[in-house]
Amino acid sequence: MNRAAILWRVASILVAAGLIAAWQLAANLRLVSPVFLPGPDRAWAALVRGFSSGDLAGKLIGTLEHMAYGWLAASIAGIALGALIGSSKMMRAYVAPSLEFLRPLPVSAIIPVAIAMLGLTRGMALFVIAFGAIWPIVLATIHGFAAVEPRLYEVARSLQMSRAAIIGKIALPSALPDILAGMRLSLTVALILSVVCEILAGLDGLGQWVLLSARAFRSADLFAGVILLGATGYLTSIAMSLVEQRLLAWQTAAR
Amino acid sequence: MSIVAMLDEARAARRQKTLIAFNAATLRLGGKTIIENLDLEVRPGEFLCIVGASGCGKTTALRLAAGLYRPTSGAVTFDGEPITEPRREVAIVFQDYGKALLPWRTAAGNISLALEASRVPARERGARIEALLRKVGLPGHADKYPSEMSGGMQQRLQIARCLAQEPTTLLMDEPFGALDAMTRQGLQDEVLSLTHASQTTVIFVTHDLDEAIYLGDRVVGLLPHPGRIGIELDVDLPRPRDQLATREHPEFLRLRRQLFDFIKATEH
Amino acid sequence: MSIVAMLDEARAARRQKTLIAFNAATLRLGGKTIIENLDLEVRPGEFLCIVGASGCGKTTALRLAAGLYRPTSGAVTFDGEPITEPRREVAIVFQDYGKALLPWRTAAGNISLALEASRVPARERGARIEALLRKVGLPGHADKYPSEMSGGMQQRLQIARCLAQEPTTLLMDEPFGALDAMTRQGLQDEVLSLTHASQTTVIFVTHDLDEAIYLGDRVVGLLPHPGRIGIELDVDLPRPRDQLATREHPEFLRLRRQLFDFIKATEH
Amino acid sequence: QAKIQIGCTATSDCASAMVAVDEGIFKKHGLDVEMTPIAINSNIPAAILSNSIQVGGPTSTVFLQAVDGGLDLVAIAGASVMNTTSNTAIAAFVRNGLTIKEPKDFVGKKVGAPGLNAFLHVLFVKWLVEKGVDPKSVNFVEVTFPTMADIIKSGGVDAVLTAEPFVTRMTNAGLGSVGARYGAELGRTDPIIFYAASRDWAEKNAAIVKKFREAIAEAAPIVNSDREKASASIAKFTKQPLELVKATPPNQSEPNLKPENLSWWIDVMSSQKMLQSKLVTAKLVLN
Amino acid sequence: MSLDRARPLLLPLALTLAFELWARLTHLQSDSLAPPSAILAALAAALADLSIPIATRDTLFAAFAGLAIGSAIGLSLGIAFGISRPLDRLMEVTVEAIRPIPSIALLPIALIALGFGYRMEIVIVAFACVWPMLILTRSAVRSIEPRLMEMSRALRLSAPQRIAKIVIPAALPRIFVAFRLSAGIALIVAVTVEIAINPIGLGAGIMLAQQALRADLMLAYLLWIGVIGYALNILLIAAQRRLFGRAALAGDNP
Ligand SMILES: Nc1ncnc2c1ncn2[C@@H]1O[C@H](COP(=O)(O)OP(=O)(O)OP(=O)(O)O)[C@@H](O)[C@H]1O
Ligand SMILES: Nc1ncnc2c1ncn2[C@@H]1O[C@H](COP(=O)(O)OP(=O)(O)OP(=O)(O)O)[C@@H](O)[C@H]1O
Ligand SMILES: [Mg+2]
Ligand SMILES: [Mg+2]
Repeated sequence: MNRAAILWRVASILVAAGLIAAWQLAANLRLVSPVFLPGPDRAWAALVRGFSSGDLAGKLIGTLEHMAYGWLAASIAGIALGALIGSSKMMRAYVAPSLEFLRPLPVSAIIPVAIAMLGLTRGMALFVIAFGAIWPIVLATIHGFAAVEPRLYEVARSLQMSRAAIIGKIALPSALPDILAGMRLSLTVALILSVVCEILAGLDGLGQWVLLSARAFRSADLFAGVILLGATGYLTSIAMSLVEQRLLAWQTAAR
Repeated sequence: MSIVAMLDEARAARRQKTLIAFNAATLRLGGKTIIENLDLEVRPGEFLCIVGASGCGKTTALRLAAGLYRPTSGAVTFDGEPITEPRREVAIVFQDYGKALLPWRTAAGNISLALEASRVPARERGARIEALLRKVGLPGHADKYPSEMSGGMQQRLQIARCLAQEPTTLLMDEPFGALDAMTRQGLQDEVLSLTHASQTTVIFVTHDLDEAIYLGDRVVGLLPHPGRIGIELDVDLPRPRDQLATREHPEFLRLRRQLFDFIKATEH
Repeated sequence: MSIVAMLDEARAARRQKTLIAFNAATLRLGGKTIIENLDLEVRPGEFLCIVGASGCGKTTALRLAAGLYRPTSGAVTFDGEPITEPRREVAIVFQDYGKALLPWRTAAGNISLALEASRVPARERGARIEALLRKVGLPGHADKYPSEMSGGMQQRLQIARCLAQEPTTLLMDEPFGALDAMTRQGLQDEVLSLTHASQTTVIFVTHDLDEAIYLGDRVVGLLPHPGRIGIELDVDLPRPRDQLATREHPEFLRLRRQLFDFIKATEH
Repeated sequence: QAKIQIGCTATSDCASAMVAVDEGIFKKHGLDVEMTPIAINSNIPAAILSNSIQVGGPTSTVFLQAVDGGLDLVAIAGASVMNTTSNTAIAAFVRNGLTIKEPKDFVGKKVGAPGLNAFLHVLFVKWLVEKGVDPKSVNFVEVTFPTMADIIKSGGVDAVLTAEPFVTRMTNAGLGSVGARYGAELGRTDPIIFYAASRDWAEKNAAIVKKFREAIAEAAPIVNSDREKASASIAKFTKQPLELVKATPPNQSEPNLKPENLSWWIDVMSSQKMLQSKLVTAKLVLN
Repeated sequence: MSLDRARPLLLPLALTLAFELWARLTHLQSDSLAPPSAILAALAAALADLSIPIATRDTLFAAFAGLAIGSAIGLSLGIAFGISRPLDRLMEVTVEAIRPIPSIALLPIALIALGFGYRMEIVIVAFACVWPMLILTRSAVRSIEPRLMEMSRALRLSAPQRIAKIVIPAALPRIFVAFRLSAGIALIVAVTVEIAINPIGLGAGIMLAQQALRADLMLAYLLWIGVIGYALNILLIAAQRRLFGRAALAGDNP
């Protein structure tokens, strides 16, 4: 089992390596101007340079922090909101429509308003990140609640379980696969929005690095940032997978 | 004696006599009348069995008694009050056992759910779960997920969860349908002795006529399209029942034949 | 005669004799041995019944024969070849009928699925679906969704879908478990006449000993922990079987007693 | 009629082209011009390279960084240059409760610039350096023009680098005061924005470039002399309210661009480590 | 009845009123906030002079085209990954590493490769829409009742049949959730691309309004985007009901 997992991971990395080779080839053949698309070799060199002489590490940590806090806030608020709406007719009638109105608002247009209301603070940035990252979780939770096997709700009713107990013991665990998939999505959304916020609201982080590199037409530096984002995405997804494996062990038992 | 007091007394007397009552209960679902004008009274402590052809409305009647459906007209009352919601002292064993278990909880966890609902402290649960699992013949399977259990094991697990509820009334929908003869007989006797000891009221749906007669104080046969009562037999067999003696009792055989003829007649 | 030809002939002869063969089949799941060293041969056209206590491994054995599990060691072969995947000519009736139906299709749609799988043209389907529904006693229920059907009706619907497959081999896992006595007897005879007419091979899991003897050419009793063969009885009862005459046949009663004793002994 | 698209940001710097469109000057010279609004100045080089626009108006900093990064762009005509009016319009605006008396008072302060490493920021850093203040001791963040007032009011930053009409608006709203007129103190006359194209296009379409230059040369004096006309064209193109546009004089248009006009920028940017290669001014401007 | 219909409006109305009051009382002065009355006036004006309707057409065209392409790709990949464990594992690194790349960082490249206009916007919207579709479809396919998959094996359904008759209907409610999510994202990304680069559509309108210091107009655009998203969602849910009827019954109500 364990050895197989490692082998699969290696194979998966080989596939990614193949794609990187294709990228190198595209760069070598100059399919796109090297000013905009550097080869992986140059991007890697820029990455190493960024870590050794620049403050890329600091920027990375900044972005990771924004992502983590924003995502946590989005997860907690998203699950709570989704659970409320999913389990209450009242919330569905009064609150859900307003949310549907907020959902399509682009973060880049929200930021000026958020700045006006909350100031140019970290709190504002986290609010904006959470605002953008909350939707996959909210929708997935609402759906998960709606898709619970009706027989289980009947079991809960016949046990006269309290509403909180029904949510905590029946609906949430049953919706967990949906919620985790939503959280997985919103994790990357949070990462992307951290970068966007750093670009638009001038916070310190990879977003600034990417922005300044793009502005200065230093594409190798820009791709160094992109590589870091990719690596972050991959590592967080491994963490997500581990959590999923633990929490959804019963699902694998069913197979 | 005032009139009010007299009425009160009369009500108390009636209450003594019936726990669950169907009064001209009718249920329409999806444009069809599933149950029509059902009149049925279940006395406290009684063991009532319901039989009938497949699709005649046994499950539906049970769900009415459980409060999972509300009658379209007429009434279903528990202890004199209309049933609007399931009650904690009433436990239900569902026919589709596979769907009524929490797939993300182990066998122990599924039983624990009922204990949690009645606020049994955590440290007492372990022992009670173990006792219940033993009672239904599943000792040592506490850590299995439902998906790792056989059909019969899942069915027994559901029964264990209902017993954990310590109900005063048990509604059982073909609870032994997936069990082999021996396991089934064991559980029949288990249920009989449990309910007898605690004076539990039981409505028991089954398609096994022998089982209905063996267990019941009374057997009701439903007619289909729409569901209504077609036959009602009092079972005058001595208690405690015995798997060999009871089943050979002439009264048993007589009742069996009577029911058999009834069911046969209802078949199209 | 060359050696190759001789071998070929020998193989052909063997094939004649066995359709499905378990050769020392062992299956481990979740760290436990569920089936151990099972040796069993099913001849073409044979009606084999499997009985055993709840949780002894009947379903698992059937799933091995279906190709839904692969043995951890040993082999399960169909027509001489190892089974790696379910085959189209083999139909399976699952024990948990509620889960094996498509909830978004009506009864007719669920049967249609099997017809679509074997590419029956659309205009022929209607008539065949209707015939099949009548066969399992569900005429007029074509437009119902599984969630609007009773347990027994769902079970019969699943059987209808399997018959629609026109299989040469039928694997049935407690297919009549949710049916009342009359409906069940009707379906027993239906299955018997169908399989007899088309020389279908059947492996039939049941917990009802009478049913096993009534239907089977042979009855195998499994022992639990791990699942293996405990008893094997040839049923020498005249065919066609008859619900009254066969069940009163002395041989029937003898076999019944024998099986009963076996099951009783396996209970812990 | 040769068709070209000109991309500019919503400022008054490209006023000469806007006037040339409105007054039919381009048409007179046989050019069919379409003006494309560009959101962010640093997008202009990419837009030129993709041929979405043939001529764009990048700021000196954007242009030089792009060329430094390897994009083969050339300047083909001047658009706007700094002069006394535009220089006095530039200011570091300080929030209430803070007084800045001299340059070194900026040390340790949080200063918002509308674009890091962009025009106002580079100038400010240059000014700090000239006044003997280490720019690293100032904490710069990016603050866009529309959010400046809110951020200054909330105290999110200590000062913003801004220009008219924002200085007047914020002063009138009582949000703070001007801390330094660093534009005026620098007193430069170097180009702010000029028209640029890809070298490839410019060389292949020499005739069009020539007509373009003639048209711009004809329109520029109108911008500088006829504020009515200029404001109308600017308001039309940027969709800004006419009163707002009128309130601030447009930057001075200067159609002539000499290679040596860029050398000051190259020096400043090199000293701020914004350029990595050595740029040859002669190659930057099409002759 | 009429009260029932008004319920969804209650909360936004209350908030709007509160905001208007607050703006009046504090004599709001900001370049990025404006009182609701001013916003509504600006919206009415922009609707009347057709600038919003035209911009809406441009944005929606790009958003829908990108959504269609992106979700088709995401759906097929999601189904493939959900069904085939090996494929999923092989592509894991690639997918998870590409997913977090913010398209905003690659805008200059997209601009240079595709130029201004619909093409660039559609490509970027499609890129963004692939992921929610892929992730949610994959998880939906994985949580299909295993017995149904076994049944489809037993019936020997061909792979396309299995996908069309079992996998998609069973996963449909969840796929629809993913699609609704993607639709929102498509709108967001389209507008973002327009704000950042592309001089067409609602985003460009926001951009210009912002630069013109017309906070009222900027917020009017924002309000309008919200209205579009809201309408889109209602439309999708209605379509879900109509098209799939019972199959999508497990879906959530608006
Ligand atoms: N939700 C529903 N909508 C419409 N019809 C329904 C619904 N539920 C049940 N029925 C119909 O009601 C009738 C009785 O169903 P019920 O489940 O009560 O039968 P049953 O007696 O329990 O049968 P079985 O022994 O097969 O379980 C059936 O004909 C069924 O089709
Ligand atoms: N996926 C699994 N993982 C682990 N153990 C399993 C799994 N499936 C079945 N088992 C175990 O295998 C044994 C046999 O199960 P099986 O379903 O074959 O029983 P059965 O004979 O069909 O019983 P029943 O009559 O109750 O349906 C049981 O003890 C069960 O707990
Ligand atoms: Mg039933
Ligand atoms: Mg079984």
